[in-house]
Order: sequence, then structure tokens, then C-alpha cells
Amino acid sequence: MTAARQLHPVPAVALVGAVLGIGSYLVAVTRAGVTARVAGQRLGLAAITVAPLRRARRLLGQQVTTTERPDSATWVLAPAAYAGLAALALSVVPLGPGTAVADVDTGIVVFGAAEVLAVVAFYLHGWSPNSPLALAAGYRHVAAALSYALLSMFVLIAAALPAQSLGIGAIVDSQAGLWNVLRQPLGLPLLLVVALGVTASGPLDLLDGTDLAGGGGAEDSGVQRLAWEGARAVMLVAFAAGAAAVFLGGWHGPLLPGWAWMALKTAAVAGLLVVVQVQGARVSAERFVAVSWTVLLPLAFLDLLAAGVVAL
Amino acid sequence: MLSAFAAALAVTLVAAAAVAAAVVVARRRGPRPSTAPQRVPVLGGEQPPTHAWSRYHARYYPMALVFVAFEMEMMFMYPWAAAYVAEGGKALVEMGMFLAILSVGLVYAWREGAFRWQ
Amino acid sequence: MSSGAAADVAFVAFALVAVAAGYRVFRTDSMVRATFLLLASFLAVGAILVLLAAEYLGTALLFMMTVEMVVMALFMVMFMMNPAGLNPMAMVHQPRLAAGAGVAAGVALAGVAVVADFPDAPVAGSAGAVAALGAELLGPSMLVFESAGITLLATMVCAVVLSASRGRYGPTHDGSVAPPLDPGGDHRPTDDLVEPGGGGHGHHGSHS
Amino acid sequence: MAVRPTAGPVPVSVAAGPEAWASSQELRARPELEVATSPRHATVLVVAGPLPDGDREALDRTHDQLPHPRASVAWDPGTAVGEVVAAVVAADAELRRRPGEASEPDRLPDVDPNPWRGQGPHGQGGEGMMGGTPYGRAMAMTDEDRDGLALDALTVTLGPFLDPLPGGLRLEATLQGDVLTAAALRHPGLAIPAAGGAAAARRGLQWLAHALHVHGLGGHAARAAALAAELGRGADGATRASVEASLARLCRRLGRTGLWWTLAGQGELEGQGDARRRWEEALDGIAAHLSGQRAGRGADPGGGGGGAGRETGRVDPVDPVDPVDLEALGAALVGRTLDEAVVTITSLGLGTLRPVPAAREARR
Repeated sequence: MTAARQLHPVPAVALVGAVLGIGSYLVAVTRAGVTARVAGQRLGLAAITVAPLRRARRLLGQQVTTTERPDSATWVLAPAAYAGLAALALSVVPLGPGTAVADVDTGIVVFGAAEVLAVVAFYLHGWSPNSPLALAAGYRHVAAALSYALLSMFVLIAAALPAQSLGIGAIVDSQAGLWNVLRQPLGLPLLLVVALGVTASGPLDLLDGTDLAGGGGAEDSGVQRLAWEGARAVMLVAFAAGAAAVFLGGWHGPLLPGWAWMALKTAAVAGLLVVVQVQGARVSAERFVAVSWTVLLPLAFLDLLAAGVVAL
Repeated sequence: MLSAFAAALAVTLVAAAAVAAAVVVARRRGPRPSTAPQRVPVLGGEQPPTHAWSRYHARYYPMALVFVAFEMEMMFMYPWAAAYVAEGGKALVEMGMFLAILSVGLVYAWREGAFRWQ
Repeated sequence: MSSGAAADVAFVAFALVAVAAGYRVFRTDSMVRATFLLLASFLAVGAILVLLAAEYLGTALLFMMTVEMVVMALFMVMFMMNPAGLNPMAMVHQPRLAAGAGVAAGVALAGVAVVADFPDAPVAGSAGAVAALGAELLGPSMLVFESAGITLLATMVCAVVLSASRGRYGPTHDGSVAPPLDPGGDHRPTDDLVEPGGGGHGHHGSHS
Repeated sequence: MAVRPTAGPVPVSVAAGPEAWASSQELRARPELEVATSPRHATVLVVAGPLPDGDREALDRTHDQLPHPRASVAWDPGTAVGEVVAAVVAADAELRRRPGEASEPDRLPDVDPNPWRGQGPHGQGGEGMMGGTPYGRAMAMTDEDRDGLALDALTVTLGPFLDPLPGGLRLEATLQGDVLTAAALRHPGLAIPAAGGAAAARRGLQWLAHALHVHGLGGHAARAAALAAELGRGADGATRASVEASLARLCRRLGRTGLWWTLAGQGELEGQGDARRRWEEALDGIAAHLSGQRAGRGADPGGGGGGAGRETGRVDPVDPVDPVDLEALGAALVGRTLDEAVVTITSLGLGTLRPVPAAREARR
């Protein structure tokens, strides 16, 4: 099953770094563009493409303020862990035929573990500043996270059924004939809900929500803020790549080389997510928890059952 | 297999270390340290009388407990998924039973209002 | 990674991380730090399991312990006085006894590891190990598997019974009793008493 | 107007007094600025006066919370938005030229909130488990709650310059977790000018800009703010018609954001329905003011999609609107989550659509 060409750690780091770096930049540019469009502001392409860079430069030169008695170590750990987990999630996703950093046999377990470990980052992001609004925002996002984590487990297990393996490479292989998005139509929408939660954005922007004056990020400034925003974008890229591999057939596609198909599909999922992020109104944590357990989770049951019947 | 995990671990640690280093350097070598009024948590101008850290009343504690049990049960399903096609109809029945058990727990928890804010 | 030597180095490194993080759990004042240090310790143990070619067990440990530690953090912060350790405090009780017990248990387990005669049958990678585990769960260990399912269902029900403050019929401390079937009436339905033909349609449908 | 294109939008934090708060929302339409949700995210503090005397210290604290390099710009009543924007951009350019020297120093003295007592064994000021003022503050103490648990109750005052709340409004909340177990609202008081027509519609659009921002729809908020600014430039019939058409388009766009679903059932108040109904009333009211129609005040709770320009549910542009009873509102917020409280307050249009009476000081 691990017939994939194994990358050495050094090129692996370079590959993941390049994908996440370029990907998160493109995500930031797309978000700037979509936001400007929704806002009805006519900004030139040049202004939109440099907007993320200008923003980063501004934050780099800014003081990193602190609060009266923060947990400084965990405050730094939150974005670091978040970015690291994005890299972990991406590392188990094959980016081309046989080109994965670590196409391990338990790919979807590691992918899911990265996703739930991100909850630790969310918790620490809200907890560390010792600030009431950040604390409330962190806790409500953890509630949402505990709800969506189950969805992704069901959806990924369903995708693993036809592949007879938990490895993501094998799941891509199993889609040579028919993509999972058609075979398991409920899977991708549910996984996109999870993606919104894992990136704490759009309808699930409960962690840094504007209704709590920035919530967990209310006390972040300068590089601290840049790191968190960057980690969020990076996680979006990693998750989009995972969704493209598991549901959109990964590298399968005519004419173009495999990696190009993978890049296109990842970009498509990421673009869709950015549009939802900009266009989605925040839902309250209490309502999301209720809906997630009583509507989305039964849908995930259904998805798994249907996938099971189809796979036999 | 091990080299794959080693590569994944390396990638994870490098990414985390890069971000952590950037933030730590910025905190250490930033323009200036925060002063007392600057350190007051953001509340829109007023000071908080107490620290925010407290025995925080997470309103969804029954949901968190149900989640732990649910999730533990789910961990059985991963290896089951890998063996599913090979085992055929038996596995389907097995899954039906499993989902039925989970559904009973889910319906019960919902009926008792475990998913509402307490 | 060339050989077993690298694996040995990795094992020692993860073991040290696990022990050091475990030790730090008892040296911090913050419940949050203690919880996540414990998580770090578990993550290192998970990595060791992967080194031992128990790929699924290792990654599953990663997954489960993360979730459990997050939930533990919620409850630790909820119920422990001074959860952030703003005032210093001792995180340990009976430290001597605990340390003695810990060292004794560690020595005993290490002794088992040294003395026991482990089977020496190297497996080629972990190919098929996950599927084999699944086949085991569906075959010989089916009973274990299903009874674990039932046990966890019981866990879920108990957790809800013990923790939910608002039952079906209102706050538990107000009794949380079912409303009367007929408006203004005093009769409350019970499981062993269903009114024949009365207003009991739908409400207790499962009993009819 | 020397807008330096190399800088990108300048993040500003707005500290607005009750009168200026509504019009300060029009800053959200400016591509040169980015209205930050927390002062920690801002480079320039825009002080939109006049401010009540009681808010001076709060202003200074908000100012000091900005990270260096920082500057502040005063927005006096009567100054055009364009001039303020130019001043902000100029201040930002100066900060980029000389980040060290140009950055404004603190306004409040660099003194710890409480002297450290040094009683704990590590000298950090605590005593026992919960006593003292470790690191300058006391610790929250336990209180009873509805689910029978006695956990810590945090008492905080949000406002007067908290971005999600109307300018000048203070929400004194006792929180257990994210649920309010006690709440009181204070506001210096603000009458809404009885003028109908374009002026009233403009205030409504200013409310809409803020409200959309609170719900996480920053792009839509900018569009609403742009409509308000357009009305400010001229209120002839053609402008009003074009703004009304744009508002109808915006409402259709909002239908795709899931906003109505998130609002439904939130912020129920006795006799006033839920937040969604109040939003629909407000949007209908804005449309009625724009079209200059006059009809009885009423609502169409069954209507969907916030349809501006619908035939039912017009708000009378001349009738004075009920002032908000802050005391009753504070009592109604008890038992809700903090985010629902914010959604409720937002949906009421305090300070833009409805007058706010000064809180009776006798209560405190």
C-alpha cells in the first residue's frame, strides 16, 4: 500500500513549506478579492495581490502587546501548534501520484488527529491572554469543535470503505473510476462544514468573532496576530488539499499531470471555502451545537450507511 | 512506514518551530514592552475587577461527556472500515448495529436536552 | 532513516519527552498547563507505539487522548479552585507515598520488560495491520467489540443522567417530572401505567 | 488628498461618543481604512466626539491599548469624512516614516492596578488559594447558578468603546461561563432627531453597516456604509431611488448569507419578537424612508428575506420611535449568552434607529 515514492525529510519540509506558503498567500489574495467584490469596492488586481503582503509588513513592524498576566508560553504555542498541525495534515495527503510526504496506512486517522489537536490550539488561543472576551470566545469555539469533530470522523470513514484502507493514497486510488463526491454526495458538504470549523471562519467564526470584539484574537497584535492569521490560512490550504484528495479524486484527471489536477482541485475547494467565509453570517455556538448533533450527525450516519451499501 | 512518520513529524515540528520562533523573537525584540495601562484586557475602555481566569462555567458539559463516549466508540470503526469490503454483509450488519447503538445514545441525549446550554 | 539505530534514538527521545512532560504535570500551578502537559506525554507515548509498529494504536492514541484532554481541561477549569494557578499551590497530595508508589510500579514494569521472554517475530512494516485488526474485530473479537459498544452506550446514558441539569420536563432540581396528560389534571404518566385509550397517543407510543 | 498607495488600508479603531457613533460607521465604506474590531489591531485611533466626561478615562485606556507605533486622530462634529480619512492616512504615513518618535506615548500613568502585596511564598502577591490580588487583580468568586453549580462569576463592564456595542453604551454583565446571570445597561442618553426621509434612512443604513459587521459580514457592511455615505452626499430623488434599489440588492445578497436563519429565534423580547423580526422592521423602515412613503408602523413577522420595499410593514417616518427601556432590556438579557446579548442589542438599533434615554442614576 505504501508503494508511494517516499520523500526525504528535507525535501518534504521544502515541499510542504512551498505548498502552504504559496497556498496561504493565494488564499489571502482570494479573500481580499472576494471581500472587495462583496463590499462593492473596485480595487485593482495589483492592489489585491499586494494587500496580504502589506498587511503582513504592517503587522511585522507592530509591537506585540501583552496582557496583565497572560500564559505567554501557551499564547505562543497556540499559533505554532496550529501551523504545525496544518503541516501534519498536509503531510499525509498525496499531492501527486506517489508524491506524499507520508502516505501512511492510517492517513485519515492522522488527518483527523491533526484536526482535533487543533482544538487544543483553539482552547489555548482563547485561554492564554487571560481576558474575558477571549476566554468566552475560546470556550464557545471548543463547543463547536467538539461537535464537528464527529462529523469528520464519519465522513472520512465512509470515504475509506471503498478503498479498503485508511491511507489517503489508497482512497485516491479507489476514485479512479468514480469520484467520492458523486459516490457519497453527503460527504463533501459535511467535510466543508468541518473545514469552516477547523479554520474558525465564516459561519463558524466563533473564535475570533467580531461580536466579541475579536474574541480570542482581541488581545493579539503584531506578529502574534500575523502568526495566528497565517496559521488559519495554512490550515485552510491543508484541509482543502485533504478534501480534494478524499472527495475530488486527488490527482485523477485527463491531460494534465497529476500534481496539476491536485493543485486545481485544492484551489477550487479553497476558493469555495473563502467565498463561504466572506459570505456566511456567524451562527451562534449553541445553535451550531444543536444542529450539528441533531441534523448533521444523523446525515453523517446516513452517509456512512449509504457508502457501506454502495461499497459492497 | 517509520520513515514516512519521521518525515511527517519533521514537517510538523519545522512548521511549529518556525512560527513559534517568529512570535518569540517579535515578543522579545519588539519596539517596547507593554506598560500597565496597555496590559489591561480589551473591554472597551473599562478595567475588569478580577482576572478572567476562573472556574469557567462551560455550559455544554453534558455534550462534552457524551462526545467522549461517542468518540471512543468511533475509534472502533476505523479498523472496521479497512476490513469492510473483505468481510461483506457481516460487516454491514455489524455497522447497522453499531449505528443503532449510537443512535439510541444520541436520541436519548437529545431528549434530555444534553445539547442545549445548561 | 537508515536502520534500527535511528529508531532507538527516537525511542529514547520520545520516552524522555513522555517522562519529562509527565513530571512537569505535577510541577505547574495551572490546570490548563497540567492537562496539556499530560497530553504531550501521551503524544510521546503514541509516537512510541508507532515506533513499535502499532501504527493504528499509536495514531488512535493521539486522536483519543487529544479529545479526552480537551474535555478534561474543560472540567478541570470548571471545578478546581484557582484553575490558572494565579496563587501558588501544591499540585500534589501525599507526595512521598505517591513518588514511592510510582517508582515501585516503574521498577516492576521495567523488570517485566527486562525479564519477560518476548516473541521475536519481526513483521514486515505494518502492511495490512489495520485491516487485520478490523477482521479481528469482526471475527473472533466480535463479542468484545459489541459489548464495548453497549458499555459505551451505558456510559453515554449515565453521563447525561448525571450531568444534564435540564431533563425532558424541565430543571432536574424542580423534579423534572412529566406534565399531566390531561390539561389541569393531576395524573402523570409512568412507565408501568399507561391509560388505555385515554390521551396516551403518541406520547408513549413505544409502549403500546 | 494624498492617499499613499503603498501602505494598504490603515487599520483604525473608532472610539465614538453617542452622537457621533452612528455617522462613524461610514468609515467602513472607505477602502483606505480598515475598521478594526479590537484596539489591539489598530494603528490609528479615531476619536469621534463629543464624548461624555465620564468616558475620558475609558478613552485613554483604549488609546493606550493600541500597539506601537500608534497615533490618534480627533473627528470633531461637522468635519467631513474625507478629511478624517486624509488625516488618518497622513498620521499613518508619519508613523511609517518615524515609527519610534512619532508613536504616541501612553495617556494613563504606568502604574499597576493594585500594588502587589508580596504575601505568597513566591512574592507574587497572593494569599491562600483565592485571596489577595495576585498580579494586580483579585480572583473571581463563586456564585449560585440555574443549573445548580456554584462556579465563579465574572463581573465585567463592556463598553463604552467596545466595537460590537453602540458607542457610549456600557453593559455591566455578571457572567457564569458565557451566560449572563446579571446585566445592567448604562448610556448617557441620546435622542434621535425626529427628521424622516433621507436623514432617517441614512441613520438606518449606518445601523445596518454596524449590525452586519457584528454578524461577521464585513464586506456587506462596507456596502451598507457606502449607501449611507451616498445619501450623505445628496438626498435628491434620483439618489434616493438608486440607494433604495441598491438596498434591495443588498437585501437579496443577505438572503444568501444565512443571516435570517441565524437571527431567527435569537434575542426574543416580550412583545417585540425576535431579532429577525426587528431586522426586517428596520430594513422595511429604511426602505420606507427612502421612498418617502408614509404608512402605519407595523411588522410583518411572517415575511422572509428582509425584503426592503415590500408593501407591508412600513415605519412611519414622522412618528417618534419608542425609546428603549434600558432597565427592562438589561433584565431581559439575563439568562442569555453573551453573544446573544450582543445580537439582541444590535437588533434594537440603539442610538441609530431608537433613542436611548439616560439611565436613571438612582439605581446605582
